[in-house]
Amino acid sequence: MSSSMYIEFISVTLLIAVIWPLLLSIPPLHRRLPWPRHLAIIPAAVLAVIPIDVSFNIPWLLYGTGFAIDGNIRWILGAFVVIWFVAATISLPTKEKSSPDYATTLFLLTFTGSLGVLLTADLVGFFSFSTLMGYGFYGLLIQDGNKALLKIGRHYLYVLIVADIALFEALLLVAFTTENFQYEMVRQTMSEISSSPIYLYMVLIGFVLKAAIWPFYFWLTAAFNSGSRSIALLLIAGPITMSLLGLLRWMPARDDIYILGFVMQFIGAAAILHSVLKILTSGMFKQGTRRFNTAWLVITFTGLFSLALGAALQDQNLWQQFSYLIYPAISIFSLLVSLLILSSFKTHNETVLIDNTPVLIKNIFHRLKEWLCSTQQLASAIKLTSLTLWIKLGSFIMKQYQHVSSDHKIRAFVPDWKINITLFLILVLAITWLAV
Amino acid sequence: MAIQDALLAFPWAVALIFLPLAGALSCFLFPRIIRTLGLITSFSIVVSVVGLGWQLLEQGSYRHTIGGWSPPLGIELYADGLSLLMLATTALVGFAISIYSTAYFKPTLAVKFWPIWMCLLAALNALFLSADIFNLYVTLELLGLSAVALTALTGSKEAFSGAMRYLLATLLASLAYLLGVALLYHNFGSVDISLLAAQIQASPAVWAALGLMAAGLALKTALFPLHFWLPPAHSSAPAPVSALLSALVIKASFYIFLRLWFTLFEPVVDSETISTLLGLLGCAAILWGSIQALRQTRLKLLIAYSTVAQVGYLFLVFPLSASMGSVAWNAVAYLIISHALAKSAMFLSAGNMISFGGHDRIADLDRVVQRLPLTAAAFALAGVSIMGIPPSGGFIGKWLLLEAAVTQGQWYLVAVMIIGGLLAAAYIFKVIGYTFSPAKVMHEAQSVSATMQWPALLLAIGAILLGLLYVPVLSMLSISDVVIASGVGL
Amino acid sequence: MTTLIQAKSPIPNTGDSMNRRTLLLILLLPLLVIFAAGLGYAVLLLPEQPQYLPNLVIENMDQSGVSHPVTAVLLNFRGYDTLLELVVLLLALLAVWSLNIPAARHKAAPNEVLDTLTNLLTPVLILVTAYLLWVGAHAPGGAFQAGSVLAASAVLLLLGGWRISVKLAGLPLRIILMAGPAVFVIIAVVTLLLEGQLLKFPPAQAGQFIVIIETVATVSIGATLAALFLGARPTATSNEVANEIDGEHK
Amino acid sequence: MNWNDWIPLLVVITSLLPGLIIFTLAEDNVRARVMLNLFGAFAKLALVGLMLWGVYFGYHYETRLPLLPNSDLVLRAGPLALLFVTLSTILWLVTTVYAIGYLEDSPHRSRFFGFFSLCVTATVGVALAGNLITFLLFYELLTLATYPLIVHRGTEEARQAGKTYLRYTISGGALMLIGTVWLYSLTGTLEFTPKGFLSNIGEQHYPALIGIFALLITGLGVKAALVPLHGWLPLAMIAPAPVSALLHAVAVVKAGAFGIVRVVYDVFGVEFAAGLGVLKPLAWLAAFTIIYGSIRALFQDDLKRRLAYSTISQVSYIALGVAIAGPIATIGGVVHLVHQGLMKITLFFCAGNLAETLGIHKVSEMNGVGRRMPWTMAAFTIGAFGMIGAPPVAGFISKWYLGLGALNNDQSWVIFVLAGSSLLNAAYFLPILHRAWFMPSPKSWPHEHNFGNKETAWALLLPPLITAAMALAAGLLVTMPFSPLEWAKLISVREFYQP
Amino acid sequence: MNPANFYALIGIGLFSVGLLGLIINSHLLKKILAINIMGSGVFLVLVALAKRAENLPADPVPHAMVITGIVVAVSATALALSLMLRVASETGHATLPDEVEK
Repeated sequence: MSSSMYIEFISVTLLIAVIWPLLLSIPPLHRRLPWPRHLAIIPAAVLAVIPIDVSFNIPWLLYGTGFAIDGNIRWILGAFVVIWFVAATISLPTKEKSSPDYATTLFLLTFTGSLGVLLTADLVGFFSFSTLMGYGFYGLLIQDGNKALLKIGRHYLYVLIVADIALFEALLLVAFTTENFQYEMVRQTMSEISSSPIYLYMVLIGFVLKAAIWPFYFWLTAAFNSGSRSIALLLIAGPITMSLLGLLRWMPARDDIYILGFVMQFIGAAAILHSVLKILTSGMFKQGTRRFNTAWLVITFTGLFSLALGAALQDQNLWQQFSYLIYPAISIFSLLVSLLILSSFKTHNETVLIDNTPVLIKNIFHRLKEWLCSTQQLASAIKLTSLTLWIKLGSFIMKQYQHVSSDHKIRAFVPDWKINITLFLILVLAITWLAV
Repeated sequence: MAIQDALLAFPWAVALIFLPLAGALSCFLFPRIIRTLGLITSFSIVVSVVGLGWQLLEQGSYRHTIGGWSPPLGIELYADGLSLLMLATTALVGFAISIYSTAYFKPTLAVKFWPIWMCLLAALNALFLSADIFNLYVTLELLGLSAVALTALTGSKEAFSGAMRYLLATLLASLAYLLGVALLYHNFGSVDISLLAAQIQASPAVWAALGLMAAGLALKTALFPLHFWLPPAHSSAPAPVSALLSALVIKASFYIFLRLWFTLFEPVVDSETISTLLGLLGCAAILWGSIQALRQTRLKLLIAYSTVAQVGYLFLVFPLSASMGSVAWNAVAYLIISHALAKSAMFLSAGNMISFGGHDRIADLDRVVQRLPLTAAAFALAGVSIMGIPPSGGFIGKWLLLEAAVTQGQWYLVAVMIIGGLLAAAYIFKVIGYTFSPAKVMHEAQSVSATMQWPALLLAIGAILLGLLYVPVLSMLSISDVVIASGVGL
Repeated sequence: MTTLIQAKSPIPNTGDSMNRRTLLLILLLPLLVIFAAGLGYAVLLLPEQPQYLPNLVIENMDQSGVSHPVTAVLLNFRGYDTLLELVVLLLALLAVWSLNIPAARHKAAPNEVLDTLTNLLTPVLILVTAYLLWVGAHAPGGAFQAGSVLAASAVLLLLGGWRISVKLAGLPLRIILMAGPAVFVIIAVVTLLLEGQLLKFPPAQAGQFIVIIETVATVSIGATLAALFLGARPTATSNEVANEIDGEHK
Repeated sequence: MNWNDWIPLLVVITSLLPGLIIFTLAEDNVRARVMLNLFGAFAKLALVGLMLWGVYFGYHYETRLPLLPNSDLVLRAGPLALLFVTLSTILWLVTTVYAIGYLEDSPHRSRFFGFFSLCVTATVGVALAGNLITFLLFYELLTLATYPLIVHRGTEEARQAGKTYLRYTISGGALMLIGTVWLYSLTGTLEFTPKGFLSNIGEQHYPALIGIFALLITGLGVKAALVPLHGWLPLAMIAPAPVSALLHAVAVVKAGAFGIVRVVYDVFGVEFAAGLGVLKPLAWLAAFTIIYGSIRALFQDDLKRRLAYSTISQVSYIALGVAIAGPIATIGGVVHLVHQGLMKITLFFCAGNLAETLGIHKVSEMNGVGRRMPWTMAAFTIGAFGMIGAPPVAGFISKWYLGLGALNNDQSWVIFVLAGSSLLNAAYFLPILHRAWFMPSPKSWPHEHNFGNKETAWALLLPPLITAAMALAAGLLVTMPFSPLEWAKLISVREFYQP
Repeated sequence: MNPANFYALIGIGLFSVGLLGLIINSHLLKKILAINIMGSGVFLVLVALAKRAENLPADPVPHAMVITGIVVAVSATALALSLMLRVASETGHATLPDEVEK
């Protein structure tokens, strides 16, 4: 009975934990409060410390989304809360009351997003919250108008959109297969039916992009290089972690896709190799290069992750045995990285810009732009077929014949009398003749 | 119910002819109270039309043998659904025009206008009630002469030449018609339509008569290519006169054409080819008239040419009546009425715009919408009916024609009708568009009295409402005692 | 007036319009020949003269109140036409008046011959009028013939410079002009009320009715024709005409 | 003839009558005008609510008046009709409020509101039309009623725009007329019936039917702005903001799209149409329009023009959903009718606010406008994300069902169209948001009105907020009863795919 | 061929000639005259055919018609002439606007 009370209490907290920061993100509200960011995190913190598993469903929200918390989640949630708290502390907003402080709004939106991702119990909810998180984080990236960050932000945006589309398609496939979007249910059903490979690819594309897994890491390193500490922290606590989580959540449980497994493992290995080389070449954790190496550390870890995932895709049992380790691993790792970040970033104007965006990726976006511009011609080409032109032509011709009848000119529009009466005569004859 | 019986027995038809005659004479006699007399007369006409309609609905078609001499010796008045519709249209439009004219004409012109206008009304009513081809000739002449006289009323150079041309054309037409009458009479020894219908059979005289009468009436109706007289006359006449010319006068000759064709000629001649010819001419009229209208820069000319086009629609009934008799028949009746209402509304509002801005250059219609909302509304609503956009009488007429055409697979007619509708929209909205925008050069505007604005608007609204009165109108139209082969009630 | 016409007559045709004219002729003549031929053919092939209607007229002559068939048809059997045609005549006058023909200004030259002729002829013509009117009942003749003779005499007077006196130019003149149609209309209505049918003369009084109509008609026809000849509306002092004139001037 | 039989007519009259009265009102008689408008709107809303309830529980509302020989003027309130009626009624109410604020002391308001009400009347009539002829009637009325609104400004430019608009719509109407007459001469009836009334027509008429379908769809496609019949829409932007909001969210384009739904489902019957093989081309056309409109939108700097092109692309979702021809896709298309309406009208309201408050007409002038007008831009943001299809805004739901339907009818190519369109939507909406929120605002705005400490007038601010909230709710509470989606499901069960 | 038909043919000839004149003459006076000639042609046809057979009495009805017709013609001519005067005084030449030779 008391436990049930606890459960209710937790469920309520669960809801509050998500809704509360969302409310606080509205400027008029948080402007009136001291320390709004910290206030927003509190319910989540409460959740993190109370060791009770809850899960419940809200039938009228979207397609009946739900929230749940259990041991695994709590691992991540713990680290999550800590990191966000630190981030909130080190990035106190500049206090001028004149303009509403959007930094906080974005901060809280991102927070809500990632928390929601963490706590929802089904794909649709996950997708919705991850979108919120994504755009919120984009806002955080670019809000202080730093040129380099602007560019990174743009790239992150591209990644985000492409990834979301991929995930959306994946969702459609799920919906096509089953009515139920609970993680476990999806994992089971998607592992059976035939269209699953497509689903698999979609999920992989989506999350590999979002988690900046090698070779799509360029924006991550760039962000680390030119972003502030809080940015880096939130990057870890937000997008990266959540995307890894997403991979865990969305991956179907099946072990018959060797090629893909190999690919993943290869990617993982390559990532690790690449990053280790980078770190070694750039002398160990000296000042100045440290943040850079931290970025590469992250890449190493994601590499490891994909390695594991590849293995899982080949041998499900192995996965079953060790999967319980993965959550603690993630959380510990994120904490560790955060520590590195904190120690490495003295102030946040000391920035070493090493832009190593792979040329290929650059080109892709370049190509896209060019293509869009070329469609300008395409558009005008299509315009030819559209009616307007022909009508314009017609009216133009009409204008040519638009006669000017001055006030006292009748003959302009009166045909010749002689002709007309002749026509009359002809008509008489014609009708008579036809009548005969 | 003695009163009721008395009213039912009352010869409303005769009243329809003699009221305007008396009106004309009294107007001629007492110029001081001329407006009152005119208004009273035209109102009494409306009343008697109502009476006649009631009579017909109660007792079916109506005959009145004049002088007690039944045809062929005497003349007979005959009223059925069609004539009732024509009479009703005449009465309504006439009444509106009368009201309008009280405000439009200065006393000096009013003295001339009213007696002739009354004569014209008398001529119209007599024509619609007549069942005797020679008597029809006399009424035609009466009609033509009064129309010409009214056209010349503005006293401008254009008016006089327009009237002259009109007079010559109409005289020529009447003579052709009269020659036809002569031939028919000497062939069958009668001038009464129903008697002729009974005994007519194909003969050279009939063919010649058909040629002469058809061409003559086509000339009076301004069927393309014989429309040459219409634009100058209708555009140079005073506004109310143009209205009644376009709305009523040309319809009269078309009415005769309709009667003669379906009762006398169609059964005995090779009607197929002739009706096709007429249909083609109608198509040509629609296209040519519309294009010309689109080209005009003067408002009244535009409307006049639109009349030319609309006349074309009327002639489409001939090719279509072959198998879809009743439908085409209803269609043409509907077109006649709605065009009468709409076109008179248009000319009246054009008159308002002219007396408002002092000119009728379309491009300089200076924000009429704001400054003469009633008039603008009248023009627009009338335009809706002319374009044949629902809901309006024009639409129903067009719909029925289209239905007949599609059912008979006469696609060229369908195409022409649709294109005609589009062109109509083009020239009407050309005007409306300019009424919203301010003109390059400002004009000082005269005020226009409500007496001139409301008739136009009411006529236009009538044209619109007609689109919702399908059932009563057709029940009226179906009153008839002759039913010819193609199921056309006559 | 004729001088006016000559003055305004067009410039003689130039060459090109000459060609045009000939060209038109070349086109027209065959058409007209066909036209005439066709009509002639139609006329020649007319069947035997239908006898039904003439006999009908003969049979009903005794009812008609007159003894001359044409007059009977004109004023009794088809009286309605005649009524309308009187209206047409009046209408023509109205129309002509509405045109404001500039009154012919020139006075007739003091001309002995014309004056004497007028003085001699007028009474005679009036006498002839009366005779034609009377004879119309049983021989060719009648209102129109009489009326036109009367008009002729009036025209003579007008040529002689006579103008209707200002006093009579207003209402009286109008009454004379409209008397014909008016009486006809009135009688029509009366008969309608008496017999329930338009212009249905009771056979007994048919004669009288017709005589009344014809007499009045003769006068107003004569007057109308004369007025038509004059063209311009007789300048009277009656107000509406007066302000009508200055209305024209302004 | 009991009371229920008159409710549809009443619904039409509740906007017709105020409109006609408003014409006669004096220019400065603001109060009476506002009263009339609001009264009409609320009365209509009440009636519609009543009918929604009634239809939900299976009542039947139909008004029947004689119009033509054997095709009456029929107003029938089925589920589908009600969906559209409800949308237009609610948005009419909102837009009226907005227009009152927007046209504060601008000339010719009586005329404006008069024709505005006529527009709504026509739209409601289109929605309630129970047969093709009635539909045609109100469809044309709509054309005529919108024209004065487009040329309202009375400038030469406006006149030209109106001209173009008429050229397209009148020709479209004419084509529809032919199609209708032809259909009538074949079948002798025009009554909208579930699963269509053509199934028993002989094989020999199939070519004719294809022709008829082409005619009707072309006629409707003009208003639904299917490429290449879309030319009028961007030009019509000259009209005042409330008008373009109404035109693009509800009245004109939706009338066209709605007509397409009607023709496919209630005239031809979807199976029959699919059998004729006319749906595939329609689907392709719609898909092409979706992509083309988005691409054109990319290159517009004028905000309203960009929105217009976005409309061109978005409205075709409806046609697409219909053309995919499955229960689910249909739900997607039909529900998009509502969702797009809500989102697009929000966007136009915001655009209007920017123009009215700051004189901003171009995207390039929008730098930092988010800081000046946060609430407006918040609403705009929601609308924009909805267009992109980001959850949980309504657009996500429509895309979801469209994609799902496509999968169900194994027409996977549609998925790529949707993806591409989302991509492009993002490509032309996100830059706007970026400018608005993250770019530094200029020293001074092009033409700023001062509304005290408020960011703009309430009458201007509330409508977009309300519609934005609706758009959000429609996405979040999608499984609630009476939510657009649920209603669309009801439609597809009751009208289209009834057992 | 009996006189009746002969006169009728003459009438038709008059009608045609009148028509010709109406077409080719541009002076209004001539046009009006042409119309009158056509009119007399028609009247001639009407009257002549009224007594086609010798043995029978003439048919009075056409005569009545002709009288009516004549009166109408007279009125029309009067109106036409005065209109012509006005046209001449207004435009300076007694022709239709489209037939002014120059």
